[in-house]
Amino acid sequence: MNDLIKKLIMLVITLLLVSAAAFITFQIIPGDPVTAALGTDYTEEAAEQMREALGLNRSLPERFFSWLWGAVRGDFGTSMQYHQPVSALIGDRLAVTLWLAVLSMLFVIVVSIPLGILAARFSGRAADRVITLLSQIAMAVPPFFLGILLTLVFGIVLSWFTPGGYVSLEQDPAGFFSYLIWPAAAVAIPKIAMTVKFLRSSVIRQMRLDYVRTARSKGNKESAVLLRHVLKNALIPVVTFLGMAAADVLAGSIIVEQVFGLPGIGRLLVVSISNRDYAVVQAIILYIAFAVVVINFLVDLLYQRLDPRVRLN
Amino acid sequence: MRRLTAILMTGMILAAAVLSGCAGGRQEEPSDGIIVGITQDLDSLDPHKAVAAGTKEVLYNIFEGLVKPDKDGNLVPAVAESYEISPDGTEYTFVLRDGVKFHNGDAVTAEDVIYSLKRCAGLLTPADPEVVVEEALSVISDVVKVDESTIRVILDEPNTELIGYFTCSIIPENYEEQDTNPVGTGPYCFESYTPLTSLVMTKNEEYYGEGEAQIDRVTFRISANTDAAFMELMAGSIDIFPYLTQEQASQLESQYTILEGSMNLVQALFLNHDAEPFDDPLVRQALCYATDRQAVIDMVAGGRGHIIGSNMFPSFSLYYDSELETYYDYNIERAKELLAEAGYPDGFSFTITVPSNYQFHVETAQVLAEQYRQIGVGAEIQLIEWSSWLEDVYQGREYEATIVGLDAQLVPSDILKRYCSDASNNFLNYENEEFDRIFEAAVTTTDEEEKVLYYRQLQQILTEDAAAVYIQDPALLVAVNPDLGGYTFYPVYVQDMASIYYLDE
Amino acid sequence: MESDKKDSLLSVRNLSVSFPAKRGNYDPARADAVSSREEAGQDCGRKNVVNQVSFAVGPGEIVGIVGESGSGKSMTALALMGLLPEGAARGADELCFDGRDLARLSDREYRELKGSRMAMIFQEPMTSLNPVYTVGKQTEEMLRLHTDCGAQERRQRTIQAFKEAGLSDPERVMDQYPHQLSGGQRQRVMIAMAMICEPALLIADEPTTALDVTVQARILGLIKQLNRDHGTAVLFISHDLGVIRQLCSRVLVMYQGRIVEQGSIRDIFEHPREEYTRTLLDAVPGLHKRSPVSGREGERERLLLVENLSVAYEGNRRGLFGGRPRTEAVKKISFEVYRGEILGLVGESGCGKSTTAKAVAGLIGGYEGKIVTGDGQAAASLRPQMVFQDPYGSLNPSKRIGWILEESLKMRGMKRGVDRVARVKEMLREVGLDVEYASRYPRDLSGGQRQRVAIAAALIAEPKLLILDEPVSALDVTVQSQILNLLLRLRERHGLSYLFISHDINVVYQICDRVCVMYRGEIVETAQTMRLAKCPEHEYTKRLLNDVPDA
Amino acid sequence: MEKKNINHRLGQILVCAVVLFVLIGCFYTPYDPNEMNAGLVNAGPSLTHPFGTDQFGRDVLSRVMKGAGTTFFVGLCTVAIGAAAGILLGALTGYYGGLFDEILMRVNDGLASFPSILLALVIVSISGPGTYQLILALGVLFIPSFARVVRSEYILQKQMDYVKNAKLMGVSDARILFVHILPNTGTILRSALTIGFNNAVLAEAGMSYLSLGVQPPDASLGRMLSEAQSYLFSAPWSALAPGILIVLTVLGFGLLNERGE
Repeated sequence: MNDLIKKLIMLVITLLLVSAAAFITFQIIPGDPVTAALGTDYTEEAAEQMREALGLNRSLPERFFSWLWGAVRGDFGTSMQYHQPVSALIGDRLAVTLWLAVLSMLFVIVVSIPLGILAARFSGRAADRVITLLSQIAMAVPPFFLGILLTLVFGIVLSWFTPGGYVSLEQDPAGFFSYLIWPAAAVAIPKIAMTVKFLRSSVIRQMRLDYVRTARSKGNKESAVLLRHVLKNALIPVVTFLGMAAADVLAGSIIVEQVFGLPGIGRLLVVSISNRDYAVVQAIILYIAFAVVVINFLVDLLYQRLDPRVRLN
Repeated sequence: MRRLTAILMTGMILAAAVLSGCAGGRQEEPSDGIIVGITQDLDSLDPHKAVAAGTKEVLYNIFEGLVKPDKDGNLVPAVAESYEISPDGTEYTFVLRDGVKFHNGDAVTAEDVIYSLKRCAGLLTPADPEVVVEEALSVISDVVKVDESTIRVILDEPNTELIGYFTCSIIPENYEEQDTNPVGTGPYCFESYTPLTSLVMTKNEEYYGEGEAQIDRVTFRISANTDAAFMELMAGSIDIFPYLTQEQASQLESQYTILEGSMNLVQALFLNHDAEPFDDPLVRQALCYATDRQAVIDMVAGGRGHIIGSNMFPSFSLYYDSELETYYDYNIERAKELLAEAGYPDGFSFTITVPSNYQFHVETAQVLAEQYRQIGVGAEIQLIEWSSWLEDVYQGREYEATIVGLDAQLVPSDILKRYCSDASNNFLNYENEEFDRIFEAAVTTTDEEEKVLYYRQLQQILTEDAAAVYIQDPALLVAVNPDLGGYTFYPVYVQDMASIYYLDE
Repeated sequence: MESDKKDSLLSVRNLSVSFPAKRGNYDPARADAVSSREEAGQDCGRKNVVNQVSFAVGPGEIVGIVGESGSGKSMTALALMGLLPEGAARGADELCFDGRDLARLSDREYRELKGSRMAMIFQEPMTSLNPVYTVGKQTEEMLRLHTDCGAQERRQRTIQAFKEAGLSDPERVMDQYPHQLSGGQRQRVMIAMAMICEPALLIADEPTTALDVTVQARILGLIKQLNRDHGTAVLFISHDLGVIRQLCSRVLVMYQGRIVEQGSIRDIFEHPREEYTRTLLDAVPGLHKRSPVSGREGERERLLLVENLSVAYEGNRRGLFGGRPRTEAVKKISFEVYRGEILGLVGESGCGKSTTAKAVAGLIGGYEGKIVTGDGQAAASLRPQMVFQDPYGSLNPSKRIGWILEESLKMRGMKRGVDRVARVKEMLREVGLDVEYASRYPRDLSGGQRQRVAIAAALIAEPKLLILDEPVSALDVTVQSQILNLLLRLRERHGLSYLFISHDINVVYQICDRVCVMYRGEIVETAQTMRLAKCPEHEYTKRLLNDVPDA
Repeated sequence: MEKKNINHRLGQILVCAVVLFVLIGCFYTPYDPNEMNAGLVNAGPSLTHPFGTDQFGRDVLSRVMKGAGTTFFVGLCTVAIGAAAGILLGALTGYYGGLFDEILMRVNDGLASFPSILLALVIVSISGPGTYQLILALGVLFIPSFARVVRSEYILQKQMDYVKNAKLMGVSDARILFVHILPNTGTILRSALTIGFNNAVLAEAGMSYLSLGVQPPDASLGRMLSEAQSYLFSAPWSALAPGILIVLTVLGFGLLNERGE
């Protein structure tokens, strides 16, 4: 109980610090939002008027606390670029990013766990060498180029999907998911490669431990040794790794969203940064911090499920 | 071991199945309507708040002003049936067209028009701070209703060129949802907008004029960047895409009809006259001579583009002085002489600041930098974000040289006004008393011939002064689905969808 | 050989285990660590780690295998169980167990045999149990693999086995994880697990080495009892001659992969025929080996005085605002060390003896009490140096021996490199190492050599007091005796005083002048070594001395 | 046995080849990498231009040689900044622990949990694009990962007896930290360095794609690859050369690391 309260307090402090840092950072960035908004129609009076309307003429702490209070109530202000409430704007983008994250993590888990075990089981043999080499190559391709290659091969040459043919979930769920598969693959491939590598070495490390010998001495089959005894132990460090990967995709895959034209959080962030749309940027950073904290919390929980040494100490 | 292998295999097959399951799911193009690709997200749906040219060209289909430009650059009546300018140039009287309706079904009243004009001119109290006040319209002192179908605009000072600004959109008075659900009078009605994704518009069935739309539904799809859009073009999922690069156009020739128009921009290397050594006209002229414009056009635009010699582009056919195009012919020797004369026999180096989002200008900068090496001038390229460019270069005027393209309203004064010494947007810090004087005369005169003469003089002054290194009016390359016809180029920045039709229908 | 194949449970003839030999030195002591992924190296033939071994185990018999590290005793056991690491190859003229030829069994038949007819327990019960499953589940797994019992019956039998293995409250233990149990409990779980299917043969590979003496005694008792009750034959592997003597009826002595001698306990221990066996027996520490110089009373000049020393560790913070719980590792102990004396500090793991050593050395701040020299100065003036148990960890692996020794000289301000090198050479010779070792890395040295270097590194700082924290515990018995002799010699020559910490009473007997017995953070008894051995006063001391197996 | 290290050997060969290529590029390129040639725009591979020319008629081979140098420079500097600061922080926090450690590690975790490209984006938007800004941004970003690796290694190492021995000899803390312990973190550090270098190369490419990286006309592998995407159909060779070089570089270092397991 005490532990939970401590965690919650830490959580709030983390969020508070991140939001303050984000807020201050974007106040000192060169590039005035008003100038950006007015563009070539800039005049002093218009700028002054706009500043007042946006409350930009108040002091920094004043602005921070009024923003924070709004954030607590779910009001992140209005986007200067889109003239929409930030919460609504982010809410819509979030669905895309979340589904992208879910789908790509699904790929990662479904593909990398069998591959990692396979590589470890046959470590040093041809199957392992091939898997390792392939994952190294997958990690060596710059993410944006991977996206372009996928588009090129599957979108244009093979015509398995229509590049840019994104449709929203409400509009056409089937179309939404069949399009999302490709960006999800682009997100997942490097992560699959990393997870395979990680899981492989984790399994190999575990295989050297004494309890494996005990399991064999009991008359277990090799597959049972691997799946029943080793896997659960080997997955423990992988969980942390997967948690980091999940946090990463939840934060918006900036480049992949760009390449595949997905209206997700990452693209909104890039657009908002270049437009100096503070309200949106701050809210997104807060969201990312929140996502990271939640993921860490979940990883903690899962960790406890998997590892009694953590749970019972 | 066999069991383990079996489990692993099952996993792999499952993964493969999930991945390939989508293979059949290719989405057929929605048959209702066409898709137009754009690469910039819209900055506002309220036409009076939108700033970006990329937004205005889309909203052109939804909104109309009292007058609107046609494809030849003339202003034709739209919401107004006719107009009249008082001889002294201080009063504009508009007669409104009968039976024009907003998309929400309400008829356009004189009150709506007065509201719209006042909103644009910043005369409403309290003013909506986000409305961008058109500076030129600030000479309006009042807009009054004469009768139910006539309104009069009263100016503080005479201005005979203001009619070009009455293209500002007419919107219903007291309508609150312009930001999210815009209502106008144009040939297309707004249907929906999803940030970062698309804007959909449908045909306005009750459009008054002949310019009625042919296509029922138009989707403006927002691509992340030109390269992503190009991929989509290659896959055939976009019907119309303007602003292709030459390279892209040549790759799309088999699938699309490639149309060539003009961007109607003055692309130039703008020099800061307050920064050394560009305060010396000799240096500026030297750069002009050292610029091989044709090579630039060949290199960045595949030879498509129109060389310009001053701050005006050919679409202003009446005022445009084509002789200036050859004023500074490529001549390295001359450039070197001028440099030596200015006291830089060994050249100098400077920085070209270019907004990074304009690939075209970035590439031009690279070519220029390479050309200036021939006369011993080193040019370093600094890419900055558009918003920083606006702030540092355009507002702050802290730069040495920059490359951008300047666009203009359909009014010659709009394009030349920035060279007046006191103009707020004179980011070149150009100063020439003679220019100021002639400009004043040009704007106030009502005599059309005199006006033409004045404007040509102004262009000449700029060229002789080498105010900037004028390069080209870039070609506008548009990919159009071969099934479509009617794509029309305008001398202003618009995408007119009403003119598009299916060829086989 | 001696036993007829027909009456023996297990008979082995000419068993060999070989590994692919690597270029460079192959360290058989580390063969256990080699598994699926071997280090880079080239195949150049194979090297035998077990060479033509023949022996037999009769039903219900307890046979010991004794030998030093690298003698191949563990490999022999693993070869019998079919648990050899990847890359190892087994060859034998005969490998007969329970009337079946192990070499001819299919994988499946061998698996069915393992756990049910022959079972094995290992040295480290902590790492040998799977950390993520309850011990109950792990024990039940045996039944699941080898019987058709239902869940209910499995649970009952597991509880029964736990009870038999001497675990109190077996129901609760069922649902506990290995890390929640003590070392002794874990080994009992391992034994319960191995015995649950009532195997004909139990192979025990150093099952008590990681345990305290008192716990060891109980585990040995348990094995003996199970052997009696169930008639299970035991093949007991140990480096500890005392343990073997106490438990086994017959013993095999292994050296460098071969059996050098085998016979009954009495024959081997009382009339060893082979040279190696004699060396081994001679090396065993104990009272009988006390050198004449030991035990002198001599000058009684007090070198170090420790008074009311208490050391507490702070645990992790409880909650955000809660304090840190304090655990007292050492509680108000007092002792003194005289000049030229070896003071032993003996006790079981966790009794606070290492903490005391670190406090005296000055590695722990924040203690309460007094640690001063005999004339009241700070203990640091004695320049105390330490020699640690693990010779692998106490030498910086990335530095050459010479550098390590020189470092101390540099710190003491010896500027000229030649002087330092000369001193280092001198020191190496003094600890019995060739001077060329100066240019080697610790990884190139054997455990005994490393411990010599560690001693040299301590001595080169010219301390008045040397603190030896289990300096010979990680060493083989023959090496152990060499190091102990070296320590005695060095004390003579330099007039040093030692604070000698050990869990091994026999070592303490052999070397110390006086002994402090520590138990749960307190010194329960301090006495002259001979007196302690003859008439211990404190209850705990009595128990401790009683449980020590005597070779 | 021979097969065992085939991947590692491949890594060695690749790294050597790429480094050689870059070194040559520092001193000699067949053409001036920035020299334009209007007559040879997007020319295919030929004897005179083995990798063809780009959209300005520049020789792709020369640009790749120069660009690989720039990319390596960015990678090395980034890693140097990240490693230097990371080692210092990691060593101090790991060795001393305490409140300082706790605070710093919390900040560290916070930073590390954000996607790196996002932070680079923010830093570059503040400082403006450019090679040095990019190096600074990425370098700062890499500090947390190095600090974390070094810290955990120091926590392990400081409990080793040789450290206690050093203390008893009277060795100063600074010397213990950097002379005694640091060499023992070598294995882990080496793999962290190669991973860091690879990440820097990939991040450079990503930042170039968002046009926040190296500025034209200078070439870098990422920038060239990013520029080449418009010509994938008409001039695929302009993507091929930088693409292959990036993959080979990262692959080489990645494989080199494999032995570390």
